Amino acid sequence: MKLPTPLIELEKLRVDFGGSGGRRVRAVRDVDLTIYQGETLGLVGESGCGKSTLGRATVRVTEPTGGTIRYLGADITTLRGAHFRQTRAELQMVFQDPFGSLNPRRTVADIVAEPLLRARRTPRPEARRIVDDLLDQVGLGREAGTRRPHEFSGGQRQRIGIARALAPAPTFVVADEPVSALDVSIQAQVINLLADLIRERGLTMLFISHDLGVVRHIADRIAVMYLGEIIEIASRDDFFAGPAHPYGEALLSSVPTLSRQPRRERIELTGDLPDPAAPPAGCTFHTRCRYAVDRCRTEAPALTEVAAGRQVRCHFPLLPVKGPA
Amino acid sequence: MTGTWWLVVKRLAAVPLVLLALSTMVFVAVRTLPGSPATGLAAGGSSGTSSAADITANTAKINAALGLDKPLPEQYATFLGDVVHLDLGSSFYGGNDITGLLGDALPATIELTVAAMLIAVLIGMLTGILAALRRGTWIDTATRAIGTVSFSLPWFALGVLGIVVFGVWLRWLPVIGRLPNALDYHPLTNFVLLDAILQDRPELIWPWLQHLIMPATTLALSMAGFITRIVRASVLEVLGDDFVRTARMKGLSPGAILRRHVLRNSSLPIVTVLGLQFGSLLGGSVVTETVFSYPGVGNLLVNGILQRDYPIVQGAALAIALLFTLVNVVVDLLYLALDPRLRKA
Amino acid sequence: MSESTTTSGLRGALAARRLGRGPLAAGSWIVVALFVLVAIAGPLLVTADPTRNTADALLPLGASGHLLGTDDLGRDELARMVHGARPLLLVAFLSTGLAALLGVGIGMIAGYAGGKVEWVLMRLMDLALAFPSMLLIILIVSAWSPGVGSLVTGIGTALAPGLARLARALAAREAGRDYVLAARLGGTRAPRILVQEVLPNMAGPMLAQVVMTLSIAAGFAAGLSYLGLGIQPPTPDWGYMVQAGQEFLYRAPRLVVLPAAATLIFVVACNFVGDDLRDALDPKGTR
Amino acid sequence: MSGETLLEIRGLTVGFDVPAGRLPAVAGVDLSLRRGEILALVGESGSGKSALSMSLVGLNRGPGAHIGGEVLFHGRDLVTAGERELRGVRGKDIAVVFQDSLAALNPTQRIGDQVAEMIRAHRKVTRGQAGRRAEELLGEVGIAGPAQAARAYPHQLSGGMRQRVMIAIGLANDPAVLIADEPTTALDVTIQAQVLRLLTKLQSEHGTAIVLITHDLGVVAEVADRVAVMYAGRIIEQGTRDEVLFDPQHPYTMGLLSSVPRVDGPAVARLPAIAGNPLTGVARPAGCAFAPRCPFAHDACRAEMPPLRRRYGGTAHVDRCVLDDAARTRARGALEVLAP
Amino acid sequence: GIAAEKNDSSSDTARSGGTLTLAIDGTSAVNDPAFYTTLGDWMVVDCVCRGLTFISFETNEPTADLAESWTVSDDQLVYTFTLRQGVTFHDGTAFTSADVLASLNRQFNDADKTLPKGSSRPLKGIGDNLAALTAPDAATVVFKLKKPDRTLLGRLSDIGGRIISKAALEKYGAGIGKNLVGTGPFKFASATAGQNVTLEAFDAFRLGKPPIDRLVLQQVTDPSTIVSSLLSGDISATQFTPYSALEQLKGDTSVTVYDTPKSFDAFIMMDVRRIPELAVRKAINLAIDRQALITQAFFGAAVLPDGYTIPPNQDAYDASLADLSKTDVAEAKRLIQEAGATGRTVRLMAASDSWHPKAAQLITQNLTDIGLKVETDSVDPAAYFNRLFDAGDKFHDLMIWERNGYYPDADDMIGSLAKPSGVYGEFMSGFNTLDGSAAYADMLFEAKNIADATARKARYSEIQRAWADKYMTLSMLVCASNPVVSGTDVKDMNWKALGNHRCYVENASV
Ligand SMILES: Nc1ncnc2c1ncn2[C@@H]1O[C@H](COP(=O)(O)OP(=O)(O)OP(=O)(O)O)[C@@H](O)[C@H]1O
Ligand SMILES: Nc1ncnc2c1ncn2[C@@H]1O[C@H](COP(=O)(O)OP(=O)(O)OP(=O)(O)O)[C@@H](O)[C@H]1O
Ligand SMILES: [Mg+2]
Ligand SMILES: [Mg+2]
Repeated sequence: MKLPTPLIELEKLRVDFGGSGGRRVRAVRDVDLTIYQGETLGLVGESGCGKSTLGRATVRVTEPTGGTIRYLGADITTLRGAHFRQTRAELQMVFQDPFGSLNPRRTVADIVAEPLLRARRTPRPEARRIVDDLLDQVGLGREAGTRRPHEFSGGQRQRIGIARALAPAPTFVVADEPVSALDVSIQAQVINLLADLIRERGLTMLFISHDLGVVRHIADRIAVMYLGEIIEIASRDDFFAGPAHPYGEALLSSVPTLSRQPRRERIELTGDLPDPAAPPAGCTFHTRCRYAVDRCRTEAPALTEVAAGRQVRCHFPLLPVKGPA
Repeated sequence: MTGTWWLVVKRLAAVPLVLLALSTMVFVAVRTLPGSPATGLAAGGSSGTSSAADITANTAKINAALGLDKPLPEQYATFLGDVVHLDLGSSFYGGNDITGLLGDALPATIELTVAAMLIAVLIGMLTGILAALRRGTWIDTATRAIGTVSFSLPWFALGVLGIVVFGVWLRWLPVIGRLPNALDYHPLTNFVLLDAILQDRPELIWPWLQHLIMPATTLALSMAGFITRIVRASVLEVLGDDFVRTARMKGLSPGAILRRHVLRNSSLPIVTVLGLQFGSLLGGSVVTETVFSYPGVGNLLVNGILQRDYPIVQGAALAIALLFTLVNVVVDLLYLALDPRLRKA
Repeated sequence: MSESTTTSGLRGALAARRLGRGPLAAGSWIVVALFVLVAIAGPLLVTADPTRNTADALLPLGASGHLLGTDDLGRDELARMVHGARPLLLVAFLSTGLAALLGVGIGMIAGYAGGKVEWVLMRLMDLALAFPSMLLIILIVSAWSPGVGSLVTGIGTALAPGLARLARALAAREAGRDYVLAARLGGTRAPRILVQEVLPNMAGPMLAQVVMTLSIAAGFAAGLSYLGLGIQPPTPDWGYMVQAGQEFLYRAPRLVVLPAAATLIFVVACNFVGDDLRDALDPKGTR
Repeated sequence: MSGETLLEIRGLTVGFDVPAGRLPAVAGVDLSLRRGEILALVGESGSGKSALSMSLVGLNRGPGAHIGGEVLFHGRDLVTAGERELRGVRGKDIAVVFQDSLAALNPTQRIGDQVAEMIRAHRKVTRGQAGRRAEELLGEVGIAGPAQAARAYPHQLSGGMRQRVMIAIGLANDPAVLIADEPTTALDVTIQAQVLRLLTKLQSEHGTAIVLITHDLGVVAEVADRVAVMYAGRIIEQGTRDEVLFDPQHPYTMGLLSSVPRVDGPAVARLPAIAGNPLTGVARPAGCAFAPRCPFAHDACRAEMPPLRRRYGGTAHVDRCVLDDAARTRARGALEVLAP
Repeated sequence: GIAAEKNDSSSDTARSGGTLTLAIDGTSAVNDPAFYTTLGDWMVVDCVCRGLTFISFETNEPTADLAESWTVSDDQLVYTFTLRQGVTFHDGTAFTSADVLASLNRQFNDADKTLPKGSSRPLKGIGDNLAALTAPDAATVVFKLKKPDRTLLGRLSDIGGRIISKAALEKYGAGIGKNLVGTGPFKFASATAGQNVTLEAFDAFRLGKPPIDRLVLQQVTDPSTIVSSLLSGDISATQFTPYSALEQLKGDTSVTVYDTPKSFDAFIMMDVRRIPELAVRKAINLAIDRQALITQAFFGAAVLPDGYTIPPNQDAYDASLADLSKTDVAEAKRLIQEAGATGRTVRLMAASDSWHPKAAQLITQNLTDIGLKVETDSVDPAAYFNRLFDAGDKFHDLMIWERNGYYPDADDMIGSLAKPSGVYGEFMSGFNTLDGSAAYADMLFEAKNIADATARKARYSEIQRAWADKYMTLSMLVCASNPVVSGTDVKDMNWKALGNHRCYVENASV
């Protein structure tokens, strides 16, 4: 295994949203996260826990309120102007909504060419050539370039979105639930396409999803988010063998499975995700944790390394010593 | 509900700021009006025998007396100081106390615009709901067409037409004023209806209504057409909402669905529009009041503009803007009452 | 898919002939077009001088040489009606243009930028809206000498905040869309994003509203002329003609009815055209 | 579990007028629902699941909607029933739980009132009685602090709570049939688990028959008794949970099952995917609607629509495929469908 | 109004009681003889206060009012007034010479404490010519003049000369305009600015209580509303009827249209600084089609200005001056050509109310016909009034203007119009910049003091002819009336006075 080089390093990254009536939502709270070159990091968590915000802040489409973002060791948190445009091309994003992420008034070729023309300042004829190749690569065919997004189905649109993200030849892509709006049969097509592209281009990816099954098929490592914090980071196999955080445990056990056998013990969480504007004191998960003790209610645990490459934010991590065999 | 009160307080707290800004705008706007009252005063009523030197001297003297010779910032400071003390100054022509003038005129304008609003809402709601429920039928088309026409009526000519038809030809309605001149009315609150109750003079009410109906309807007509459109659109919109389907799923009758689910929810956009439309009503009242010699703020304003009587223009414009702002505060609060979603502070 | 293959939005609507369906809508488009035609070409066709006073005052309808009779100063009413279209339409179109320029510009910037920029711009608009537009226009117009310039400025300024509100809402909605984020990610700068991504997508509802504004502007233009704050005599103008004709309401009602009806028809037609545009462009089809 | 038949659907068709013509959202469906069972209706987006279920109680009636066939409920045909008659059935005998609970609840009405309204629509009870019953119901569906929740407005509750409220409304009059149209799709898995458990608990306690619409096969596996798979407005396979999920007969069902990314079993490098896109337009091919996407299709498939056929004598496992058993086995292998 | 009729129906035998409503141009609710606000407000002063002398406008001679009689010294410098006894003010105090001094000193002395800000003091001119004003006893007032002034008696009848109760002046000070107390037939009841002033009949009026109980002066600004409210009966009478409605009103049986005297001058002021050539000014004068103005702008309520600026209702009216205002387009064209002014642009300014815009349009046509190019500007009255005073204004070349006789005497017309110093001579026409204009001050002063009416008239005619011939700074358009219209039920109203904006309705009944 080659020595992992950090590509993206997030340090104490924080995003606040000022709401109405003095309501402040801290969507991302002091996240430390390293994404290594060539890996796909799967980010999972409940709706509203801050996955998208973290993803967006990483590529700075949402400006972080605090902390630093390093790209290849360079601080890009406050980079502006031409320098930033250079970096911009390296960091791209695929969006969830195949309808809202494509400008309905522009042709597919225009949409895909835009980052080439702007961020890369590629001359038009050259951009045209790249776009044609890309459209072929994502399986739409170059003829698709003259048409407009509304003429395509959801899955095809998602391919357009992927082509656009790949156009400036980025090194890092945030994929924010790229398949969750698609039907299962189409989902599989797109996941396969992404997996191929990652392999062919050596992409590094932050893959956001709430579907553990999807993440399992594409990610190398898994990061679990809860209420704006990363609570567990583990390699894929370690995680699916048995999460170390009680939340991860519950999450995994809640996924309905396609198996005939009576399922393993189902750990049902009580209650909902707390209000992100007023997170509980101590461990943020203690309100729903079946193992919670007094310490959890007062003292916030830190994200600590419990095993090689495995970090957990819990006073009492569930050590993944034994599987169900 | 503390959040709700917080919102209310915040909304109300903004009013003085808005008024400050409005006062500034009014001050600036009024001072850009061409012509000065001083010359008019200086030469007014003179038998033409006074010499030019006299008039020039007199103009300067009047300017000084009215404070118009001071630099604008100083005039502004004085003006603001006075506004804060609810002292809107006194009229150039005869030194009437503006606050007093507004005290007379504002209730009349409020009566007029509120009556117009009620008429418009009544007509607009009924027709709008009807059109929405009968969408696509000839009733819908007809309602929409009539609504659009009434919305587009040249409001400026409408009052005159009403006067000719109902005042002169049919002689059903009086054409000027707010109450018959022959009637003794000693205002207490200056709201006739209220005074009729407080002073136990029910005989005031009928003539008052007679005087109110024509200007109010004139004002209301164009707005009614507008409300029809909005009501129709927003009822249709709500009819397409999922919770209406839920209501149907419950087995409710169409009437119950309309009453309990559609109306309240579709009133949200309507209420907003009403707030904004109140501005048109106030604007329209400027003209309507002139046509009907109706003793309101609009009339006052027009006179003020014609005479270059700055304090009156300032006061009247400020009063209209204040009224409008307050109505919109009320609308916001109403909105808050109607839409619980907004209460989450 | 079943729709046309290369168009969308407005062009799509036109191509799919969704515009002008139904007699009301179709008629309205024709009426508006006719008025524009009359305003442009009418004065070339009617030879009589609309400002020429003659001794033949108040001739009735159908008098020889004067199809619509003459007014109180013996001027040919037909010529005055035809020439009177021009100032109204001119003011209506120019002031709507100004309002659209200001309103869409400000609203779009506010909606896209958000934050403090939005706060400041929209509070400014709120202030302007805190004045009934009629009042604002009267103040602006009477501060200047009356005429096309002051009318256009006054009406344009007064109607801009309403459009700005809509533009802000639409722009904010578009700005939140992922394709705008994508454009930013692609290194596209704000001005280009506004023009290329945001504007085209708010054009539909905006356009419908602008056409409605046209009708409002026409109403105001006529109203102000009626109040004597607009087009000045002897230039023929419908609003002023209504006001001037009012004196003869009993003797020669046509002097009021003709210009008032012409104004009404134009305003109504503009409204229906706006409706039709909205219907054709509204994706929800709520009408 | 094999109770009497509650609902008998025969040749149900639902068509919508769209600019391009008449869209056959439901193109002839026969289906029956028995007392106390959970029938899962699965299929891709646009396959006609909602159209089918809404037409059962006429909720999608309106200009431009054309509903044909029969829906027999206690001897009455609900397709031809008048609106007034249907009002007596809706909410009382047949209730619906909608997917988007935020949109499906009236934003300006308190939760308690919305539940009570359902009660009062069909029973002569006082306002107070209905209110108390509403609170009880909220407690029954597992809302902590039902009195407080009753006074809340929809936006003040979380998605999971709102979905429980929808269920409480659905159950208010103890209906014989509950149609749950993707009741958990918008929810997180942790919440979904709660809601699903609630549904099964209620079904077993009240004996309510549930039509569960979903596109999540995991959910189906977890709660359904019987499964009907829809494609392009038709049911292409139907049987018990085990039959359909673990012995799929139609290539579409097979493809669907194989393309689900799973959290158990081996993590495959590539998911076997169904090529192409679902049919959504007005035009339908002459033969099997799935033929254009089917890797195993041959000429016979394109000739005419295969009828629903029973595979094994005795069982109710039916499908619309012309392939023979050998071909099906090959197909299963090719698609890497997991062995049972 | 309807309610009004109901109230009145109780008394159908005697023609007494009831409410008379007059439409007025406006009211600031300030009725002060020393402070001009609107014509309507001064009509209120007419009703509330009377002066030492009185001109009824039915005759133009000053008659005794609060002064029972007077004597004039031989040198015309001392006027001794004997005051009427037994007259009471509305506040119950008795009328004495102290009231006269208190009231008139407000006109003569600008330091008077009871003057409101911005007061206009119409009799200021008399004050400038006054050596002393004394009251030897309670019933006598003596004026000592610096120079003789034959018009003193007439001018004392004017609004500025009205007598206010001294007690009230002391009580209200500068606020007297809101609480006017006089000896007139009506006493002040209430007033609201911009709306109306309500007066009540004064039981102790020295000529007897007026038949009506209540007099309301109601502001109605919209011309068509004036017509409609006359027809509907909401308004009893007014002199502000739009000319265009006269024909219509004449045909209506519910109203009476009076043949009101032609009492005001409509004219064009020409600024000689802008139009320096006399020939061009004369050409303009010759170009105007006055008959068209009479029919199309005044609808018959005007006559040709045969007496030049003296209207026909005054005794110095001399029809032999008709040729000064004749129309001769050919001659006008010739003059323009001769002066090389063909194609020259002249600017015309007019107010935007009443007959002014229409006259402007007609005149524009006339001037265009003789080869001038005309630009017009029509502005609202207040702005217009201000711009008249600004010689630098772009549109100062030609100004359409009108002038009512404040009291019916030639001095008030030609005397003020032809005076080189003053509003007209200095601000508007620049007459004072022309050679020989200075002499007119003396000529006019001398003329007004000619005791013999015939001689005086002849002198005025001479002056007018010379003035017009030599300077032509003012071109007369027409002499017009303020047409009075009333409901047919209104009887015995002094409509001639009303036509001069004077309100004497103490005999009127409804
Ligand atoms: N623009 C915004 N303004 C205010 N609050 C926001 C904004 N965007 C997100 N939030 C809040 O921040 C929190 C995190 O949101 P985010 O979209 O990152 O969650 P998520 O994990 O991506 O959820 P989902 O799975 O639903 O996409 C939520 O509470 C959300 O309401
Ligand atoms: N009211 C309607 N008017 C026109 N077309 C409709 C209407 N309702 C549904 N359709 C169309 O009918 C088809 C079937 O829709 P339906 O909602 O039943 O699908 P579904 O299986 O429930 O899909 P999803 O999983 O997305 O809810 C779709 O193509 C849809 O666009
Ligand atoms: Mg997200
Ligand atoms: Mg559905």
